[in-house]
Amino acid sequence: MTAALLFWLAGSGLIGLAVYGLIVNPHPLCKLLALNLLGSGVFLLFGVIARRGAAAGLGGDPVPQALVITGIVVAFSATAIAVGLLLRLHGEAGVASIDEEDDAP
Amino acid sequence: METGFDLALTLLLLGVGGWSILARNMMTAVIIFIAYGLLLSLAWVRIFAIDVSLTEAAIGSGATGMLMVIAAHKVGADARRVVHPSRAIHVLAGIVAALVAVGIAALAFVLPGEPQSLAGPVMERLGDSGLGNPVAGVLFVYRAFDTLLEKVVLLLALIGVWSLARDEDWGGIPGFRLFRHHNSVLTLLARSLPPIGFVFAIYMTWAGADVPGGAFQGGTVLAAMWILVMVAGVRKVPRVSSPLLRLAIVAGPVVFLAIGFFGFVMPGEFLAYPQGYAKPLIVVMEIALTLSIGVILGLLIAGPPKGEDAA
Amino acid sequence: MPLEALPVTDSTAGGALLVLAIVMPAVALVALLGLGGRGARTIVAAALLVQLLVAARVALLVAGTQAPLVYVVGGFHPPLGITLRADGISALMMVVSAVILAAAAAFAWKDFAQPRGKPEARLSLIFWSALLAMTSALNLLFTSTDLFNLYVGLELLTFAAIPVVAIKGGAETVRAALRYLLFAVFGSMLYLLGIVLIYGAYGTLATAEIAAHVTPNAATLAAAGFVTVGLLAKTALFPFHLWLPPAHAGAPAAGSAVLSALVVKGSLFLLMRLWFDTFPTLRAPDDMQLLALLGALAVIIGSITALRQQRLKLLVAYSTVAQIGYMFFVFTLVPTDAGDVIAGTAWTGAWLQVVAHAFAKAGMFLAAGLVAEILGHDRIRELGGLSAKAPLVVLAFAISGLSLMGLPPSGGFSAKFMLLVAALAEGHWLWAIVIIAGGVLAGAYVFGVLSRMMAAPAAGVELATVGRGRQLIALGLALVALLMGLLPLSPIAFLTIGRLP
Amino acid sequence: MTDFFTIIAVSAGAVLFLAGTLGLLRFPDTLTRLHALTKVDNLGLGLVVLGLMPQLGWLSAAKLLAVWLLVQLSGAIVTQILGRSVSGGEESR
Repeated sequence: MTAALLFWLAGSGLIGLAVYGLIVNPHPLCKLLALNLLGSGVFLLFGVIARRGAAAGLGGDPVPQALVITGIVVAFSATAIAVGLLLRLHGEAGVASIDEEDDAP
Repeated sequence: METGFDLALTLLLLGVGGWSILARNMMTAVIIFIAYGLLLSLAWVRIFAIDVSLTEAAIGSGATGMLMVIAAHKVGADARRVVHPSRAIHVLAGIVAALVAVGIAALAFVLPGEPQSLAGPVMERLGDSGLGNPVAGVLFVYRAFDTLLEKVVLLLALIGVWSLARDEDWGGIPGFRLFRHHNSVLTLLARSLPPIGFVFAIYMTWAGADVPGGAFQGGTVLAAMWILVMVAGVRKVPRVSSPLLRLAIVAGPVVFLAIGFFGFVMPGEFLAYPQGYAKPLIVVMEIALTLSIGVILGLLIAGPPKGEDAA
Repeated sequence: MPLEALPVTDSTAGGALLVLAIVMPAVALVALLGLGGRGARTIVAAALLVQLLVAARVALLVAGTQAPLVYVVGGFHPPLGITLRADGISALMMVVSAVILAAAAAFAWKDFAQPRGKPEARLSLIFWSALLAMTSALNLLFTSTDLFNLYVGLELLTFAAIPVVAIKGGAETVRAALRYLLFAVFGSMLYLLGIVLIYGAYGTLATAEIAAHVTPNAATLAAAGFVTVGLLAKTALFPFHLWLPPAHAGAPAAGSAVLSALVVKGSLFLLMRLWFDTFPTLRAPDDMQLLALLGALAVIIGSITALRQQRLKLLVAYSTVAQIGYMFFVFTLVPTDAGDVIAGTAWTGAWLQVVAHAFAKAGMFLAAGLVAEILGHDRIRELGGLSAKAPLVVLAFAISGLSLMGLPPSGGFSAKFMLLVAALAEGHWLWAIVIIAGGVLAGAYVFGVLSRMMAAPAAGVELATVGRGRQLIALGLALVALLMGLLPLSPIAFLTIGRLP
Repeated sequence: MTDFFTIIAVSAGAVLFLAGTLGLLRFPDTLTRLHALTKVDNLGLGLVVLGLMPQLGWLSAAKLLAVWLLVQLSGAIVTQILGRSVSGGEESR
């Protein structure tokens, strides 16, 4: 089960890297990339849980594996909407930035 | 030997993942992210999740990567124009990130020693459905409700992207044309590859009932073929209001819902399959879903409809 | 070691209604997309009517049998399958959301019409699709008992809310929508991380099974923490509130109404469900004090920021930030050994606050939308002349404001009074002071706006006329919040039907 | 005997991949990098596929061969497009 432990560490490290990226990268596209990295780290942890549950002649528990597939699709949907918003914002404002701006006239 | 490989893969994943976070140039970051996705799908193979590996390669790396390349191409230069945080914030972020990573890593050692698993119960009743792939069993039999709702999520993502069209452009042609590329070699590829891709997509869907694969992986291949054809300009891009396009979008969800409701009639539960008909119904459903997923993915990547004459 | 199995719960009579509540809006959504704008509003009207009937039937059945409705989807019992279950609070929220969605749809009826004889309009398709998806997602969140299924529901709700925020276009709203989305995705990833840990520890995602076996070990506590922070980000509790005001203020009025009244309650409902029904034994008083503290800060900071706003819609949105704060007192005021009168009072008070705020805020946002339409802007300094031109709008705003302030008789008063009684009875002086202070601050911003509305119009200002029907809808919602004040100030038994003891 | 063949062929393929990657990293401009990458990697993949084929049944072997052919096709075309866009060829913009 060393593979499982190693990939658990990989998943944890990826989540940490994503958190770092979310904090220090101000551009929304960078944040989106970091969120995707965060998601992939979480999915990988779920995969390790599945691997730990190998039984009944299977290499892994199929339930978490199936859930990860659904999760990947949902994450992709979020990315698609975010990229759409990003490009529209770039078109409207000339620069895609989500920094606080004074809304008051 | 195998541990060495896993260790190398772990380090590579962390290194490449970190690189994509730290890269100064946005296009570089995105391209590294795609490579990261491919490495990740290798890791999924190593933990015996072939279905996930295929999905990660197709959606997580491929389709997501394509979206991000488009975004980086358009807004890549913005990075220099936004305010970057100070050095102190970087140090603080590093500390927070390290704490999070170590904390989650430590949880590996406090999870209950005896692993929990539903593998047994899944296999026990998988025979009833006639499916051979337990992951397909979870997705289309036990938790079909999740999968049905996930299709609604996908439709909504399309609504979300389309909502960003300008009113005057509505009903027009999705933005494929913006990256149209006239090139004789590309045209050759766009004429020769799609038949192979189409057969392959159907095969992946069909085989998904018994071995790794399924509607999503097949749908992604279909989407790739469609995008290729559109970008090469071999076929006309349909308008978003085209009835045929709309039919393709809703075909999968309609079949899924219809089969779900038929469950009320026979055998009496929503999303239950009549005895002995589970596998044929699921295959029919998956083929319809492959078409819809392919079209929706293609449209999501193409972006909202653009004006008639903006070339 | 596999967990010992719980006794199997089968579908109850009428359980199929729960599936219908979730799936029928999806059917309507597919029809809307497939038919390309033909008969869009007819489809929506039919779907929302069905929704009202289904929700009413569910509530009557729950009240009649004094037991929850259950539906085992596909006949596959947990842990393999997904079970839907409607107890008292689910039924209540289903009815509330069906009513408010229907009212919002009626309000938006003309604005989002499909122009006759023209090709499908963007506004119409997008708005109605999003509204239908919201209906489906809310019902899913109110009834599902599977943590991953609930994750899909959360995402569905977010993806339905984003187009409503962004529908007007323009840099401001698109930026607000993007921020909202990034926050929401971050929140769902944390939620998912929590679920991963829970599955690792218990091998199931069914809330009842988890509740039966939950132990306060490190993995479970970490999971509960991740899930909570994720949901707080989606609920916009302080300090995660910054995305909310521009997003809610940027949407069209009917959209703002459902976003503020219902969408933030989706993740809040889940949070309450988890802490009270899924891991009740993990509720350490100190941790819960932290949630209450964040709630208190939300009340104070949200209200003060609302006071300083110069635009009406932003003021109303900041008021949402503050009003959400009150709901978090429930986490400390209902002690672990629930069942006594005080706990029942706090529990009822919290749900009254959820419902009264839903109606009052929906009414207020619709009124604010009408104000913007009449004046052509929503600058608070220049609201003069409204009371003469559109007294019904001002009345709707005032009555909604009454409930937000917590003045009697109103649902907001009953809610805050019951929370206050519970706080005093349990010796939580600080929270009692915050509850009162929040009311005073709400009074300040509501009366500030009202006095401007009563002022004489500035010279040369042209006021547009708005239809009486829409004014009555805003007023109707506000009146519901007002009439809730007639409920007796004692625990309501319906809210405890089907809850674990 | 087949094992021996597999080891030799796959190792040779791996060495070629290594060389191609080195070329990608070390060569000065896009055209020379493409030159290094395509030629060597196509051959490298071919050797790996060739080495693995005797280990498998005919159906799997055919699938491997199909993978190689598809990579040939797409690689050739992508290289073409990249090359043209770099050298400012006939149809690129």
